[in-house]
Amino acid sequence: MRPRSSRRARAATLLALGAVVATGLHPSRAEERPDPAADLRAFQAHFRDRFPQLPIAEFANGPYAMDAGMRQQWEEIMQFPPYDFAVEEGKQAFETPFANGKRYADCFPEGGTGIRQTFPYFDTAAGEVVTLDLAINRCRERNGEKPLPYQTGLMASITAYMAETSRGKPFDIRIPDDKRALAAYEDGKRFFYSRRGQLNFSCASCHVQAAGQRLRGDVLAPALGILASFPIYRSEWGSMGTVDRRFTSCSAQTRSEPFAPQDPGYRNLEYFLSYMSNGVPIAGPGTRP
Amino acid sequence: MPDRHANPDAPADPARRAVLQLLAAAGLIALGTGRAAAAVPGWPEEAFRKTSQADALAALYGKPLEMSDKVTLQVPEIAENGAVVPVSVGTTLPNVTSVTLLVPENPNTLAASFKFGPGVAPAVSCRLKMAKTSPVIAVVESDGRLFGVSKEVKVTLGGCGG
Amino acid sequence: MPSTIRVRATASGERTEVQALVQHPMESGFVKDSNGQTIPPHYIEVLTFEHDGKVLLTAYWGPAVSKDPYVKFAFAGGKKGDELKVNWTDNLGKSDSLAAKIL
Amino acid sequence: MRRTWRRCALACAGMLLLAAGARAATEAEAGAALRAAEQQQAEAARLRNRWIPAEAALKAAREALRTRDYDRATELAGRAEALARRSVEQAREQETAWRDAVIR
Repeated sequence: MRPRSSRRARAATLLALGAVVATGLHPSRAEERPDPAADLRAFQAHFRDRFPQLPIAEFANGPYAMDAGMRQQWEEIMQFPPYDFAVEEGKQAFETPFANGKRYADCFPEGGTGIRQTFPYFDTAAGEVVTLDLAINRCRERNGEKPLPYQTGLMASITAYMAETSRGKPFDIRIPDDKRALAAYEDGKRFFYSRRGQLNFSCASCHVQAAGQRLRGDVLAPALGILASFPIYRSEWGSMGTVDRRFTSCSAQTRSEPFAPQDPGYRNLEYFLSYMSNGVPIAGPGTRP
Repeated sequence: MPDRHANPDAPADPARRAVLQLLAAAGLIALGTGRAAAAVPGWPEEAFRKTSQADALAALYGKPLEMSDKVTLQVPEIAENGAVVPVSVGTTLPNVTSVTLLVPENPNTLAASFKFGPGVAPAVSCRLKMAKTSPVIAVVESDGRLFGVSKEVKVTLGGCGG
Repeated sequence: MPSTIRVRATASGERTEVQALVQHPMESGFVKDSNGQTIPPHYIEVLTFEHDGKVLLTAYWGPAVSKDPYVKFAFAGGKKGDELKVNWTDNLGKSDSLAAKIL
Repeated sequence: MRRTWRRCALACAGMLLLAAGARAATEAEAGAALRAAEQQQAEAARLRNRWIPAEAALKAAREALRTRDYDRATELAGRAEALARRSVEQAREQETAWRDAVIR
């Protein structure tokens, strides 16, 4: 395994070197001004062209929109989805007051119902991207509660419940006209397209170039709409997982040391990916193989 | 009421790990000498221990199996994940008293067996684990005789997609 | 604490369709944890559904049934509002039960 | 079975060679190799692009040094350094190369 992968990495390194030379010939590219709206149009047009028969809402269903055999198994599983327990636990936690008598509902607009599609957002006061998961923990801390671990457990259950109240609402991510917001967006975009780890893969290698194809036993989900079903119950995990859990495992699969959950790098990536999916309706919580 | 299931992803605390280790040791002994704890009454312990289809069926029913196109088995051609393979069995045969599912390539062949009371439609669905590519065999007991059908399910290495 | 059992039983005409999901690890005893320790087998052995004092379905399960197991079947004779009793017992002697209404 | 034998034979031959000719690494050499690897890995960390196998080799090298297995520590540190170096190269290339992958 090792010699093969290092050979692959070396070959890729050579390729990447070639790319550096190529970029050198177009210095203008490196200094482009971020234009999220233009990026979004190109991104969605790419997937529309690749999968012309697929309505945009279907992109929320990832591999199940790509493969008939997988879709059938999914439909069987959705007859009684394994995330039901998490939604129930999340609803209960969401409705239970904190020790100080306040609730999650007090921390969010609309009492926290039907708002999943607006996360992450750029907090212009703090100058940073705020994901739903981060907002939940900040809500807890403001009310004297300990923050929850980010990858699974109660955090997944609460976000599962909040996603369920937002089903069908299209992603509605905004990028304010703020230099820091644009920088965060651009940082997420850079991460998405950068090759990382010993296997020399970027997010785009799997979820743009190879979207819809089989990689070992799995069908790769297209990047468009990929976060619309989160959090997810993955058969492979046998439990629920948040966006952080997915990013962490993606990093590890390319043999790149994952960032800590809610690292600004991951938050910016989520910001970019969610913005690219504007218009894809929330379908979370979801199930995945 | 059982304990809330511990999260497998969370690091076990030392006390819990010690208990797990103790249980693991007990489990190893149980593997060698038979089960440490008594099975739930009625649970076909011997059949569940068998590693071949013929032995499991012999322990469970003690009668021969014939293949029949009157038994329908719905399984995926390629399992999206070996941990969760949806399986549905149905039949047009009369007086069905039980349905049994076998996965010959699993460490223990017998996966599940369902006993039907009167008035229950002769069909059942559940989700099974499959260690690797294997036939899935559905056996229907009808009028005291055994009828079966077999279908292969491919289990590929997962761990990347989603 | 919420129940480990979720049941959906719906009557339409003569036929009542039952679906159940149980929260249970269904450990096979063949899996190792992150410390390399074998996770001991822990699985439901028997699951029963009762209606009107009669056992409808008895499931005998082993380690090859998936985590958080699911089962679906149908029977004749159930009416909306009837009670359906579900009970499971695992290899460690734990158990749980639930009485659900047919919808 | 046959592969196991072959591997065993190779290992034996290797040990003989070591015993006959190769000089064992000293503590100072192992320490130097480890510092070189740590330096590369620190640069990878600064570029936020550490590789899992580099980190694993580094950890194993530290452990070998602690148990005074200097040959092993030197070898592992060398491997860690090479991997960390490639991760640094990758990060520097990607600083500009990623733009070519952007959907336009």
